[in-house]
Amino acid sequence: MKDESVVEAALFCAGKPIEAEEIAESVGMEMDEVKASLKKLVKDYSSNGGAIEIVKVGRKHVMQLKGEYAERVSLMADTEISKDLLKTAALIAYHQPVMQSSLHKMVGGKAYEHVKELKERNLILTRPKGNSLELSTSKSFPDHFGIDATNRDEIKKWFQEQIQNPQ
Amino acid sequence: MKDESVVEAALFCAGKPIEAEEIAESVGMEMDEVKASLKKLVKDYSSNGGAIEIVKVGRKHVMQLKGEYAERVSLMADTEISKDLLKTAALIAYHQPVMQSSLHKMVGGKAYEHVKELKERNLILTRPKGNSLELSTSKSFPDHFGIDATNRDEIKKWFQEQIQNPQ
Amino acid sequence: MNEQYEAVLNHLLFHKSIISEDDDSERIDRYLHMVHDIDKGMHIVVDDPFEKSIAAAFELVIEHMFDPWDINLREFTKMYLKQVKKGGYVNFVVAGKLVLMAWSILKLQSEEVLVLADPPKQEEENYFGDWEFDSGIYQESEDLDFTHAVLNKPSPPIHDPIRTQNQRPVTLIELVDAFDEARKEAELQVTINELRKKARPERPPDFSEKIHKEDLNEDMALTWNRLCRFDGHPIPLHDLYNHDIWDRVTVFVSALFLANMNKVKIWQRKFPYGEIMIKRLVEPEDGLTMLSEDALEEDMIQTKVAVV
Repeated sequence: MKDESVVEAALFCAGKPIEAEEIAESVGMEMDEVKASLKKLVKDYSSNGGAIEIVKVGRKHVMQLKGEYAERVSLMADTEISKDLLKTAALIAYHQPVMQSSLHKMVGGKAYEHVKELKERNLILTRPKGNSLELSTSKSFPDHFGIDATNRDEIKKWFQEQIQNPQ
Repeated sequence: MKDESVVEAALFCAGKPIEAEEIAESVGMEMDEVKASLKKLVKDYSSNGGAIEIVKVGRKHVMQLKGEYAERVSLMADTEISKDLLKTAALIAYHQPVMQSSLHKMVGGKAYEHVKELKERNLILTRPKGNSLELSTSKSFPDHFGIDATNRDEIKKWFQEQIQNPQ
Repeated sequence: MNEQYEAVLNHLLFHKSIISEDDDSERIDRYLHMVHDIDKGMHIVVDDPFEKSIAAAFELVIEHMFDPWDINLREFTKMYLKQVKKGGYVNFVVAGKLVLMAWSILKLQSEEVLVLADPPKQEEENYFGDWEFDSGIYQESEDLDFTHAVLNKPSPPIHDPIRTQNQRPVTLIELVDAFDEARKEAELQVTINELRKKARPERPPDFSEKIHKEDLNEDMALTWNRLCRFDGHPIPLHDLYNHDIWDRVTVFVSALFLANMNKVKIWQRKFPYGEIMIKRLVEPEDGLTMLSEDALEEDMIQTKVAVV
């Protein structure tokens, strides 16, 4: 059994972003080996032309479908988030913390429905402030969307890149 | 987007054995193309030395971990019952028969949601009593968790032993 | 007991499953007794029997510390709206009080949820907790560009990812661990419940005191008096409130009456969340009888309204 394949198996099995430590503990490998394997896997998957990718999300790694393929097979997935809702989510993440009233100015009346849905999915947090709500992303937001950023500047940069070089 | 990778994406997304027809319908491809892609994928995956395989199961195809890897990483997957729900299930099993209202006092507002879900999973039984419900474990409870007990009293005893002799 | 009381009682019992088996019959008796008392004319000075019955139901919760979850607010709203549509006449002061009572119950419910829900920690955490407060989202042009790009491009910059969804059975060790944790948490929860029970008598607002005093003139005099402390320029209505919710309702409702009497002008800067503004249209002496010296002094102590 190759180290690299064990790590690949761990990522396939987990189905969500996981830390190298977690993999090392679960499968009984050294951290160095896990880290090296992750590095190689990220590279191999990105260059093999297939539909699957392994990406770094903050301190974690995750195996998932590449964006364009995810869209193509989205009919098969259980829960589909609408494009409109994704746009609202992106705006909240980029401008956060942002007042719901400001969001309303950007996306119009659907802001309230979207905020409700994103909250139900535990993707954003709301905090009453004045007559409106202050919105920010939850801890599970970057994990869910596979955003590799740990602070405000990084997330803004990440989003800027996505806009300039869409997949 | 390569045909083959679209089919690969569909298999990844499905997460269970799926028929070629279903893939063709979902992603809008011809059956011949889907079948040819499946054939190639089975071959490629078996020879690439990785942890994942695509195999034919009857009329269906599935993407899964190769046996030896599946065993090694099996604990990385999420449990089919969340920790929170599991806690409520354990409390019911220990205190059974227990009134839903008493459970509410122990675990708070989530009691009702949990009772509903445990009932849907056939792990507990509910019986109306007064204005509330009496809860107890179902026949499939011990089977599900691999507890060596055949009736409610034995299950209760098993949990009591766990308190006295923690592992 | 008339039909309306019966309807209210039925709705009170809508969430039967919440009612504890320990005291259910006793509790239902208490309800019946209470509604019977109210039927005899205790407490409420509202005239309409239907409004009275709803107020009574709310009172049961607020004044007598019943389980707030026994009130199904949605059902009550529906019942009330139906009645309003049928009757045609709405007493806005009473309606306002009912709304406030409903709000108080909702608050009690949410407090209950906050205590009981015990939400998992990660939901409370903000991933980018060190971010500064939003001081204007369009400060930088690149921010504006980003917003435009997101809204105008067909594809969003993020995708809902598709990942494997493997699940496995719970192991015996996990079950035992969960059991151990659950026992400890349940003990803690029971302790919290007891503490809450002890603390609760202090919490409900002095509701009966307020509902008894439907003296609108006094309320309007109080609001007018506060308004006269300002120089006559438009001010936000909230400058006239103190921190008490009852005070807000009193001031808001009496300000509407003052507007109706052409003593003040009220408008909202931007619908629906803009500031509500109020402006005095007549001189203080042309307004209403001022409050007595004692009442004035008491109100000065209770509010933090600036004297201009």
